[in-house]
Amino acid sequence: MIEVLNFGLAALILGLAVWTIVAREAPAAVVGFIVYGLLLTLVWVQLQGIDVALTEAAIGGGLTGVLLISAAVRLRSTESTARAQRPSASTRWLAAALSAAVTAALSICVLALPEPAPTLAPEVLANIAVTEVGNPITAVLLAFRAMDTLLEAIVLLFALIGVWSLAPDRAWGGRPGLLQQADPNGILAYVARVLPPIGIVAGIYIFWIGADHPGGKFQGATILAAMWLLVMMAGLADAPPISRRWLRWLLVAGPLAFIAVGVVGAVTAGAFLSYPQGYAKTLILVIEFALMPTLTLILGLMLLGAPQRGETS
Amino acid sequence: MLTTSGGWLLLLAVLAPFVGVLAGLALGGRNAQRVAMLLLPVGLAVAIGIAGSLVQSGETVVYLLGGWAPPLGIALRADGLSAVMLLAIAVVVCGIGVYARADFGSAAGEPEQRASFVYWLLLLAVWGSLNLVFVSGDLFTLYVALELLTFSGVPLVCLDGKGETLRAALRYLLFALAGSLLYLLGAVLLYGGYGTLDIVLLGARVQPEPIAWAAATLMTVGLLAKTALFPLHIWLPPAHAGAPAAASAVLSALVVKGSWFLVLRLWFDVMPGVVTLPAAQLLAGLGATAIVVGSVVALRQERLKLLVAYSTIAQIGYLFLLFPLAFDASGSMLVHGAVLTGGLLQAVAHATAKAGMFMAAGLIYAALGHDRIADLGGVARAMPVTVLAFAIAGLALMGVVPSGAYLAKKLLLDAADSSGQWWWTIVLQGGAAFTAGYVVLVLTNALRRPAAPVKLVKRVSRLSEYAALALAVCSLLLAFAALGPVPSSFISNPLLPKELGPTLLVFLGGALLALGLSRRSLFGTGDTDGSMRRAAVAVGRGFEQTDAFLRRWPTAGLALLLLAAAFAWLMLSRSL
Amino acid sequence: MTAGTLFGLCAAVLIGFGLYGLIVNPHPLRKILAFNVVGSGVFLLFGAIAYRGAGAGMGGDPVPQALLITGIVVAFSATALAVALLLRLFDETGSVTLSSDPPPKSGDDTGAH
Amino acid sequence: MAEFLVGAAAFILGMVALGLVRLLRGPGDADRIMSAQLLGTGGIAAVLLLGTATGEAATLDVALTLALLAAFAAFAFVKAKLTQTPGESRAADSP
Amino acid sequence: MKLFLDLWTVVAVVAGAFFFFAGTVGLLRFPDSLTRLHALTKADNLGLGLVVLGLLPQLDSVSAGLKIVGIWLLVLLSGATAAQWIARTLRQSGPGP
Repeated sequence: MIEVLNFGLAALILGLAVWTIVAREAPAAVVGFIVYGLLLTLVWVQLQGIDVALTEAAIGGGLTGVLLISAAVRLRSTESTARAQRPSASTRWLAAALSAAVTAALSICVLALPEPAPTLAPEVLANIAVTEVGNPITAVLLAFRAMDTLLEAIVLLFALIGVWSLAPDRAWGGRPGLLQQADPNGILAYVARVLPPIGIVAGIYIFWIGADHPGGKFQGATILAAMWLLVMMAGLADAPPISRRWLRWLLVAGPLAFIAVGVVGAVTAGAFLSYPQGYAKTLILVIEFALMPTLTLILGLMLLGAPQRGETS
Repeated sequence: MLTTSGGWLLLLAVLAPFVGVLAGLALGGRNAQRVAMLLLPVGLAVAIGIAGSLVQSGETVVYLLGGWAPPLGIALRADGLSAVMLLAIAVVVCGIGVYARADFGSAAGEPEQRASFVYWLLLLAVWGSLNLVFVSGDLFTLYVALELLTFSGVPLVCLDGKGETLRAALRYLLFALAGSLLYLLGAVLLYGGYGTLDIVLLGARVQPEPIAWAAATLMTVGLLAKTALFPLHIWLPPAHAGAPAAASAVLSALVVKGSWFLVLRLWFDVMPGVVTLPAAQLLAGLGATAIVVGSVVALRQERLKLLVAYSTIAQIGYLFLLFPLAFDASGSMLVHGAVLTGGLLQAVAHATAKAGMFMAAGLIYAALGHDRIADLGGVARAMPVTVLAFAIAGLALMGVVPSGAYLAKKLLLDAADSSGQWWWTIVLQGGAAFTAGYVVLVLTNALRRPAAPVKLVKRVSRLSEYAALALAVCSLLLAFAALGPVPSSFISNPLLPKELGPTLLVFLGGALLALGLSRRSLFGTGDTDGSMRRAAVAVGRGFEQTDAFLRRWPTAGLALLLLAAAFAWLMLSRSL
Repeated sequence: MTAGTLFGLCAAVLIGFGLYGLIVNPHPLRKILAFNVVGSGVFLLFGAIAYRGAGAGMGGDPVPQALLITGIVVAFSATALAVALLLRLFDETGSVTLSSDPPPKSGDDTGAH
Repeated sequence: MAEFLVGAAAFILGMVALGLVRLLRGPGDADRIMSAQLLGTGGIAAVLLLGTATGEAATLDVALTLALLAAFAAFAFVKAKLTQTPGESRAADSP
Repeated sequence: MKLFLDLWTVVAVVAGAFFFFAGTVGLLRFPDSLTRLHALTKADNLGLGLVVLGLLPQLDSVSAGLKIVGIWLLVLLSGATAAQWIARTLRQSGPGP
């Protein structure tokens, strides 16, 4: 039965990928992509990666989908021009042939993967006790390869700086995104009042269990960011101007705290981002706790886009 | 494998610029510039410290993050390659930082300005990301580093917010992202095959077999796309020419070196036994084509910044000539040695000279209010220091004694002779003439007496002019810095007949090329073109059209996949 | 066929589809979508490799699974930056074409999928 | 029991996947959204069934995240459509 | 008791699956968007609700039960939002094809 399910999932995913590529209109393609993300989440469940499934559900289909769908709706008028620039049939055939060759080569590699598969699972198991956390993914993300997680937070920040740098000069320091018309009696305002309390509880819950079970700061922060955006999109609150001091400090607080904990480790335990015995879990929680608001803020602001209007408008 | 005594310096080299970005963002306004200025000497000192530590111990500097050894943990490592690049990049960043004060400095009490505020953050971001590329010992961390580099490079392209530069930035971003994904795909395959992402461990485990070939192919072409090696240079000219000069210098001198360095790492350290000599010949062949096409199209440009941008394509080509020459005697294995030293020297020479050249071009643009090459007359008299900087940078790129490029060329020529690959001798010698071509073109125009006295629309900063000059001089005198590992007999008096002769020949060749190919004929007698000149112009136009064709998106995408197929075939063919 | 092999092969096909779209689709937004398809293919391959590495009482190799989370986040940042750039280009010029040549006349809707 | 639950998940997925024909055929955005909506609900049901079948409690959190973010995506789409100018939106929606 | 609970699960899940089937048929076969919407919102919410009801006895903790009921309520809420909007735009643009 599981095989039937997996085959069906694989077929559906491939079909939706084709749709995403060839659909005539961008919004239709994006809707396909959102569904595709949802099915990928199921695949991650089947591949025993619950942590990845959570991330995919939150980011892959959720935030990415929202980002793309609003862009697709806004750019609708540009589509006919683009369609007219489609490359010639010979180019398309050549591209198809070469892409197929890549697929064939990769398939050979997949079938040639060594048996038994090399794995670091035993190493993780042997060392997880030192990190004092129960979830092996968290142990990898915040102990064995903590540097990657620090860099990931910095990647997000750089991308946000990049997004902001696209502001028109006059709007620098102002509020990102378009001004949202509030419709206090509309269905949107209603949802934006009901959903966030539930979402905030859920987000903090997912964050909190992350140390010992699948979940964690990232998935939690995504949910919180989505709720924040919801409130802003309904016009119940406005986006903060990017020149605000508190905002800037909150943006860097997470990575700075991360680095500070790392330095503490360097002084007390002999290496940057190592943890003194008996304090590992505490320090890991400190890092996660500090990153949570920063990540929420960055993800939310990234979706809002570059500053568009002055502080007062 | 344990953390060595100077290991913490590696961490500092990465974290200091990143903390600088964080601090600059939080403190806001003019403080971003202050933080950057503060960090320039710190970063330089760290780079010197790493080099010192390496020389002292004679062994790779290592830092185990969190105390976890690979394969579970991540190690930072610096060998000679990393140390040289760290140091060179630090010097160039310092030069650019000093230069950029005039363009992006803000006065006290001024409100935060978008372009200048962001510029300083991005400069630090590029620096930290590059340092991470140089010292990271883990393929996934390197992927993150590459993306950091892309995300900090792209906004530099469109700092002015104009439509054309935004378009260039988008092209750059999309193409670079495709490149990173191919790189990541290769890394994923390697993990699937060998169970680690650590460079040293992989180097010991990788075997010539399908997974390794596929990984080598995908990672190589992905990185080539990010390096903008011909014919994957789709994004480079508009991006580098459109950006403000202080940003172009960063992009052209620094950013492309990151992905180039990773190709080097990959071929020499991760899979020296997997890649094959024919594949290396293809890589260098692309480099040689890049030299010819980049230089010819550079000669055809009307605007100085575009000329310098196209010359960057040629310079990137040079950086790939070392690969076939660095194989061992049996031609089966890439080895560290004199050729690699040569390639590294070339990279350092280009980084310094290119930054100097872009800075000089930017100053000329700022002072004249335009950068049309044909209207540069009189500029040499009006801004002698700037034109001198341009000239010295040009000489250094041509490989005149005692420049770094000269020494590099010498090392590569020796290898070409001893391995019997005579065709690379021709490319190496001929390439210099092409470089001479566009230097001569610009200088003749700059030295020409103008019809009317030049009017400068803006006084440029003295400090900026000297920063450009300093970097150019660095490049010209680089050979002396390399005297440690290379015997001093390699450097001779540039005025001896045996050196002067080739130099003059190169100049002569360059002058002929400039004479034949430039868009406007060099001495202003356009209506009396001979048949030679007409033929040359037709050739030049042909190159331009080829370039325009190759830089269309579908062509570039197909080229990417075709190259992948070619590399895969050339790696596979040995075992068939 | 095990789930690892099945989804590994599925990933290979997804990467092929995505690359085709990346080359052929002229609209930048569609290129961004195609980039995401390629990206998810790469991630799925990594996930299949992680699944094959199950052991020591874990359903999959936790190292690649952790890296996947980082990878998905990085891909999201890239998408966000690209979309912001695209929208700004549209605001500035009213068109989103990537070629520097003047765009051909619009309204020509030839060619279905 | 587990086998039955997995079978039910496969059946539900298969059913809602058929609904994707509306995604392909449209004709309007409304129909596409409806088919996505159906698949979303079916997907959540499948995750719940699979999670219960394997006894992995954390799988339920995946369904929770999906439900929250699906609501958010639907909301954002509605918002994006509503902020369009009416003329544009009519032209786009009516086939 | 165990048998009775298992039976309850089977019956409820099968009923839920049937509603998903009905929703799909409605979406594919009904003539215009408004009727399709009508069929859909009923079917998928009822389907999920029945699946949730059926799964309740199989869960090993009360909190898990509360969680999946909460998930159902969330889906109801988002379904209602989208349905409201779809109905409004459909009414604006006149009856579908």
